[in-house]
Amino acid sequence: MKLVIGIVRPEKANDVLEALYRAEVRGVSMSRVQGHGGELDRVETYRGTTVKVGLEDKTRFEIAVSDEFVQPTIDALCDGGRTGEVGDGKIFVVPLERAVRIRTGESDQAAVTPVAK
Amino acid sequence: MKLVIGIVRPEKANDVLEALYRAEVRGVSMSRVQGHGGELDRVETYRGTTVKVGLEDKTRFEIAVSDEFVQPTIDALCDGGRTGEVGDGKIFVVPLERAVRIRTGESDQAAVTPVAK
Amino acid sequence: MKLVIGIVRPEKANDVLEALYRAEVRGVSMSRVQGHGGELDRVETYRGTTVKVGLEDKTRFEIAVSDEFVQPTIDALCDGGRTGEVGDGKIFVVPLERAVRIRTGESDQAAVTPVAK
Amino acid sequence: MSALPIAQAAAEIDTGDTAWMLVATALVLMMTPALGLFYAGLVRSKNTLNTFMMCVGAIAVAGVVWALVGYSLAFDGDGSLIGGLGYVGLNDVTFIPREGTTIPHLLFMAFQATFCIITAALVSGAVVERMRFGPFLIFVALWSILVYSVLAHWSFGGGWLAAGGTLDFAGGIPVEMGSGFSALAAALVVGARKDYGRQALLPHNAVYVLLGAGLLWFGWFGFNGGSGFSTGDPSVLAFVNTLLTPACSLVVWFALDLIRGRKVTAIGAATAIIVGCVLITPAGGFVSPGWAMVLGAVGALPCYAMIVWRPRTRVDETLDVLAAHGIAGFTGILFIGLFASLAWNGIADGLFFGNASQLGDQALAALVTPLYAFGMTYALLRVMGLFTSLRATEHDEAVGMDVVQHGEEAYASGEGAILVLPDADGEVLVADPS
Amino acid sequence: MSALPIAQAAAEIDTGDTAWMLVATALVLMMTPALGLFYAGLVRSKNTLNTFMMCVGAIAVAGVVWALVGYSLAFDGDGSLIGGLGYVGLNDVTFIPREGTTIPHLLFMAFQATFCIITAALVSGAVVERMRFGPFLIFVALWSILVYSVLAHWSFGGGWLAAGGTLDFAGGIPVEMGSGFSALAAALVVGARKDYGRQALLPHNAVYVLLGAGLLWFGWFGFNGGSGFSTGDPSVLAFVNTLLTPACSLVVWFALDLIRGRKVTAIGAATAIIVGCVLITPAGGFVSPGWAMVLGAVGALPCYAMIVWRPRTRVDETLDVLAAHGIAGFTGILFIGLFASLAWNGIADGLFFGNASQLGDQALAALVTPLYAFGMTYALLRVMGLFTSLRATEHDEAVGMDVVQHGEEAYASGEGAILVLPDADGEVLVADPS
Amino acid sequence: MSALPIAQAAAEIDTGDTAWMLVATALVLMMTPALGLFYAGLVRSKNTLNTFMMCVGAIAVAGVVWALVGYSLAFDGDGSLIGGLGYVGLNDVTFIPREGTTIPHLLFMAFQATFCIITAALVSGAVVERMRFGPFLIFVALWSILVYSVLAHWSFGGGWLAAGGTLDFAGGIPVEMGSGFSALAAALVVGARKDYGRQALLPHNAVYVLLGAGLLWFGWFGFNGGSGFSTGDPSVLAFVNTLLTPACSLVVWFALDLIRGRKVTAIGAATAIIVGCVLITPAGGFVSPGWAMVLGAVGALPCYAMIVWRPRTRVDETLDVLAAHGIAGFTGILFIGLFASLAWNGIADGLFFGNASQLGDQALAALVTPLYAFGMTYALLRVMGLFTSLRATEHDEAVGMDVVQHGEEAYASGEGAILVLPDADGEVLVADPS
Ligand SMILES: Nc1ncnc2c1ncn2[C@@H]1O[C@H](COP(=O)(O)OP(=O)(O)O)[C@@H](O)[C@H]1O
Ligand SMILES: Nc1ncnc2c1ncn2[C@@H]1O[C@H](COP(=O)(O)OP(=O)(O)O)[C@@H](O)[C@H]1O
Ligand SMILES: Nc1ncnc2c1ncn2[C@@H]1O[C@H](COP(=O)(O)OP(=O)(O)O)[C@@H](O)[C@H]1O
Repeated sequence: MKLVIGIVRPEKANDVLEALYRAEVRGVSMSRVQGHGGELDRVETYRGTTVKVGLEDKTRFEIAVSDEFVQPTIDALCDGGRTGEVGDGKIFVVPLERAVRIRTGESDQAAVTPVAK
Repeated sequence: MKLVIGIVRPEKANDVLEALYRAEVRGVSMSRVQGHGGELDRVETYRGTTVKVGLEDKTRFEIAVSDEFVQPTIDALCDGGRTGEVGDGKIFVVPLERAVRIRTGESDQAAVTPVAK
Repeated sequence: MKLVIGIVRPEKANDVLEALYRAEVRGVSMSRVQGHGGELDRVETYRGTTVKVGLEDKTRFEIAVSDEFVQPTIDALCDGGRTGEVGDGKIFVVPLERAVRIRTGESDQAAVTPVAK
Repeated sequence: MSALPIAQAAAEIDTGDTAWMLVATALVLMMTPALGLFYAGLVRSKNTLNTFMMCVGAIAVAGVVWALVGYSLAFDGDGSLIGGLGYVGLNDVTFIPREGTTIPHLLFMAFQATFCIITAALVSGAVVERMRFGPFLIFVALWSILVYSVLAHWSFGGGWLAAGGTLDFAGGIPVEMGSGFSALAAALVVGARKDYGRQALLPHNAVYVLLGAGLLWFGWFGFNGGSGFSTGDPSVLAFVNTLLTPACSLVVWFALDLIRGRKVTAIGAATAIIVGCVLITPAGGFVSPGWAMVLGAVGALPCYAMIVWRPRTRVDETLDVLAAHGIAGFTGILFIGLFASLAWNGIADGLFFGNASQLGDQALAALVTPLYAFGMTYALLRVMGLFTSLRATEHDEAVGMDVVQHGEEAYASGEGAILVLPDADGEVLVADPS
Repeated sequence: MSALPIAQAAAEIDTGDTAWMLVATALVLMMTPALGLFYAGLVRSKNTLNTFMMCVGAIAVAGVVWALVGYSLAFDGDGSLIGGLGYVGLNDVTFIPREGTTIPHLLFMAFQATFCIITAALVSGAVVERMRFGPFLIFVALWSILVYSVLAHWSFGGGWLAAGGTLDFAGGIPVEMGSGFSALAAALVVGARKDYGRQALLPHNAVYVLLGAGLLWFGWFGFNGGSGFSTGDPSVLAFVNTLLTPACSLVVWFALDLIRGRKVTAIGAATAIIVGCVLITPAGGFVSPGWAMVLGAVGALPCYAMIVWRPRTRVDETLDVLAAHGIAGFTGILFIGLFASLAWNGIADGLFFGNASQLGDQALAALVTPLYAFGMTYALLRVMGLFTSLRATEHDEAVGMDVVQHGEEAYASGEGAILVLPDADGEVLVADPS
Repeated sequence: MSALPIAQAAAEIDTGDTAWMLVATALVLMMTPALGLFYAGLVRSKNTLNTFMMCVGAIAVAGVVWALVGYSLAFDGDGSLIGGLGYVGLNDVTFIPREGTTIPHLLFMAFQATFCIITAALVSGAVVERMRFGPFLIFVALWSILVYSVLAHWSFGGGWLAAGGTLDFAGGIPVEMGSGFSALAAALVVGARKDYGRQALLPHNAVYVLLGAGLLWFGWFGFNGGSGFSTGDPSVLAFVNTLLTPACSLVVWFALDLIRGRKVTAIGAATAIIVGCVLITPAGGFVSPGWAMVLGAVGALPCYAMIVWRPRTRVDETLDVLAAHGIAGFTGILFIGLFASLAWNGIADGLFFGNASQLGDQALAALVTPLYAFGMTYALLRVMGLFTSLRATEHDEAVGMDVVQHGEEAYASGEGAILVLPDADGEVLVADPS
């Protein structure tokens, strides 16, 4: 099992969800993050104070999947999240040793393999 | 050492904190996430616009623990977070290679083993 | 490759960003979390209701780096985040199996090695 | 609806008094959305809209009911227990001033309408975060007749209390005690929130609370200052006291907060403003500015005590309407009996100035009103409870009343929301984002 | 600017009427920031400031243009199509009351200015989240002259509609229909938001919407109640109807929401308040309170239908100005022709009371105004489009108008923001945090 | 407190003037919570409540102190430097109008009280995010006597400036220059925030700022329009100018923003509204509408320059009270000396109309007021600093003033909050959630 972390543009979040849905990846957790990458800083002014802001709002997906679902998940994130401009984001794959479904206590595959739902 | 990630219902967050406290798990970080799982979508209407919302608010716990504390932590998350209805959430265990306490720079066990505090 | 997770004080976030910048670590994602650690609880009162609050606002950094950048990244987090008082936070290093740049689809080093940008 | 010739009406009307009453009426209507903001800030974010909507619902329902029957029952004729039906459907409510007033009757009716509206809205504070919206609207309709109109008739409409000499300048009886003790009954019948007493249920936006209190105070100048129905001395006295009394309540509240928790709290300050305004509501036009300041200082004590004590009980009278309105109104009504001054109000002295009987008249109202408001509200909700469930299920309460009762979120991000597109024939297709 | 001797002016002025009109003017000006709040809550957070700023921009631009030329074109002389230039630059606008009024001319001008301002601000609702700020300001300047001043002259300033007998108490023609149908044109010319119809674009803060609606209602008492320019009976009637009509609209809206989605919505309630206030705007001083309540109930139906139907079309008239103002104003104007009552307004009866011709006069205005407002606005924006691009790029739209157009965030956290320190000579150094 | 027979008082009172002054007083009181909202939006979220509470604290403390002594020192008798003690404790402040006014004396006192309150609140802008709450309350009490009452006496209460012919319609001297230059002193004594100049400290909610500015403008109509204490021509002129001047300031501010940063900013627009209102405060009743527009346009320049320049210095006068009030008030006071017009104000011409001496009188006030306000405030805070520390520790500043000073969060989620249950005996048990 892997934990797939995807960071995408907020305006693409719904497209990603749609793509994941099509890939039959059901369980997903997402949150708001701010990211700094290759994008240019923007300048903001508040009265006499001028600031350079190097952070962009991004949406972070956290998706636990069984191994065979890693690639489909990555593809879904790419398809749904790509605009082709700097700032599209990144995907990170981390090993997942155990997964537990709190409701039932059942472990591992049972807790993440989408088909099991 | 492991990094235990737990996703629970917001209204259960305090119960989970209490359970972790009882299990003598001290260090915890939590954040707000939105999750999609087995729950049914809900419908919302804003003037002429009707939408299906497939995301539920959840609270995400991130807890670094030494190996012997993995099970107690999982148990605490289950006990505190369970309601028995779909949507209770998931627990993910990820391998943790290193932990550092910023204040002192001390590493690993010292930084996570609760007893050490 | 590793995924470095750093949890620091919000008021130190900008210092950390600065330190990471100096260490030539470019890609970063950060988010707001609430943490419980060794700090003392504070008491808050709302009309007749008195509560003990055991959570402090923290800022969470998530940084994917190639192996040789792990130590510089940790150092940057420590330098930028340290005040010496309880509550400075923690750093966690998790193995990273794969990294993908959504814009181009290119994988691994190419997606994280800062110099590559 | 017949209207007498315009000219004739104009005769007795004073443009200055009318100008002020127009403003006062608008100010009091504004108080209800302000109350919605105040209440919305005090609840958890998942119940924000439902809480605000209870106030909006009160404007809609109580407003219409008042025009149709409430006003007539409260202000038609001087029956001792209840008014007549002569003004039902605003019949005969025209431009011709009521006896003894110098403003169009229609405006008088509108001014009184805003009182009925906000009083009904106040009661919602006792049942937020759990009472179902539909039953609440029905409750407002019935309550505004069974409780408000009756108490308004007793104290304002020539009913037995007014006839008996009880003084109530701007509504200590129908508005403040009426809402406060009804709130207690409502809290008891509807029951506590499922997490009450075991979890911390905190105000989600204290800025709403502070701004709401500020706007309420602003509106209260119309509420108290308009209750003389003119720009005359009593109105001016009540108006100025509405500035002085809350200022003193604030200072004392600061002190009490410091003594209790070593910190002055913002929610406390907002509460103190309300308490001060309520304290002076009944007494505004009857006591001197000096005594009004004393009232603000001394009257804050029982309210503060109640607010600290109530949460230790099993009674989830959620937003402390009893303490801030019931107890404060009670205190203000009695204060008149003690310190009313003929030199200032031209009507009667209080015990302190040698007129003991006035205290008796005030005590009578302070005794009867809570009993009636509590009893009638308790009965009304119990009966309603026989026909429908008054509160949401535990599950719905956990999810939050905004989503469950209104199908909306107060702070929607749109993330994860899929657009549902009904085509022309109303058949539903899901948008394909691509 | 010459001013006649003070004394002479004072003669005809009534202090009560002046007091009320001072308040009414302040109330109507307050409506524009309130509208900014209302609109800001209805858009996504990344466009919050831009949306609010369109209203602030309207105050600035329309306010100045009105004083310089707009007022003169609308209210100088009784030319049938447009006013004269006698009041340009406020020349001859002094303390001496206008014919038939009892307040200083200067105050009359200011009261009318606030109408022009909010009308221009209303139109922004059709183009928020995508129209560039600069072009919008230019649009406001030209629109306030080409559309507002003209319609105001027709209906208020002695133009052909007024002369022809069309009744419009507080601006159903220039304000409500004027803004509503101009909004439709603006939406068509500027075009839909890039994600319109394929993504869920939700209100980011419904509390702003509810509070904004509450403050708008509060201000509307000055808007309608002040349109008699006195404290006289018509003003009082319009004022009281401004309480009754929206209350009825709310009740009906609740019912419609229940029928449609089995839930009463908060955004819907806020909308109902606006719709109710708009419905009574033209009719306020002409229909009895009873008929005003009927208008509130019945008039809500077409507006509700339009709000449900419009999003199914390709027309991204974003905040439904057409439904809430255009259709409601249209309905109110016609309602006068049906139920105006001489007994209440002292001027004319409607069809229902035996005067069919009045309905004709009203229908004429209800026909011509939409055509003029739509046509002129459409042409104006098309022409502007030849010189500058009216809307932001897709990329900018995605980033959000606040950052792109104003270089600010509505809710800045300061995280990741590096201070740029210009030294004395203005040369720029980046702060070194250490 | 003795009160003369009601009847006698009534004689000289005008109901229209009284109606307007009742409203004006309520409007000005409302300005202080509005200022709290405006200021709260400009600070970081962790200091939201503390910032708002400084305004609430000013209402409480300055309000009470004013009634007890401040009013007497400012308005009793015409001593040249300071008033008498005849009105201490509101003694002899009754319904009988003051010489030359047509409203109850009590109302006059209340109107003036709201001025003292908001002026004290304004000063807080210089020390937010770091000054301790307790010392601030003490500061307000002393400052309102030592600075405000004195300046108010000089300019309004028959003191030497007024006697000498200096014109100040609504408070350019005590309110605007008084607060602005006191703010500078306060910022210098209290010192800069620890992160000032090295980190980006941004406004956490610009919607609060815009809404606050809108409500402040709304209130300012009462502030300026009420300063004639009647509905007379000067009041109407000041009222209308309060619409025209800020509109022009906005337009110019837009232009300056565009020139400087190629973007029109929302915070800038909110600031421009305040600046425009301040500019016209002293001159409102003295200059023609045309010149008022010029004042709005030209007067914006020095304020804008100051706001851009100040942050480059070491002086952390956090919310730019000096620029928005001190400099703007200074400009307005001098403008009277240049463009006051007898034809409009019936009192005096300015230099431009041939009366050079008026400019002298104005210049004198513009010179002395800043010196007195700055000097006295500086001394007061220095002395206070000997007895208590004026500011929070670095650690507390980092944590945030809301939690440290008030034990509350502005936006509490309740997560991680454990309920503390005091049982009947007040002994504390921690709730066991299960
Ligand atoms: N090494 C990294 N670690 C964590 N997050 C990253 C990393 N690199 C990029 N990100 C996230 O991805 C977002 C987009 O990355 P960026 O480099 O700007 O675009 P692109 O991948 O198209 O070059 C950043 O805003 C940041 O949130
Ligand atoms: N595979 C997954 N990856 C990440 N988060 C998940 C995953 N599955 C579930 N979750 C999180 O857990 C929450 C509850 O899961 P759900 O499947 O709805 O309930 P249950 O576990 O009781 O079946 C979801 O809202 C989501 O936040
Ligand atoms: N074991 C842990 N797992 C996850 N987060 C932790 C852990 N320990 C500490 N933290 C995070 O670090 C923050 C500071 O830790 P704390 O122990 O209070 O300070 P210090 O590291 O200086 O002793 C906490 O608020 C929490 O957010």
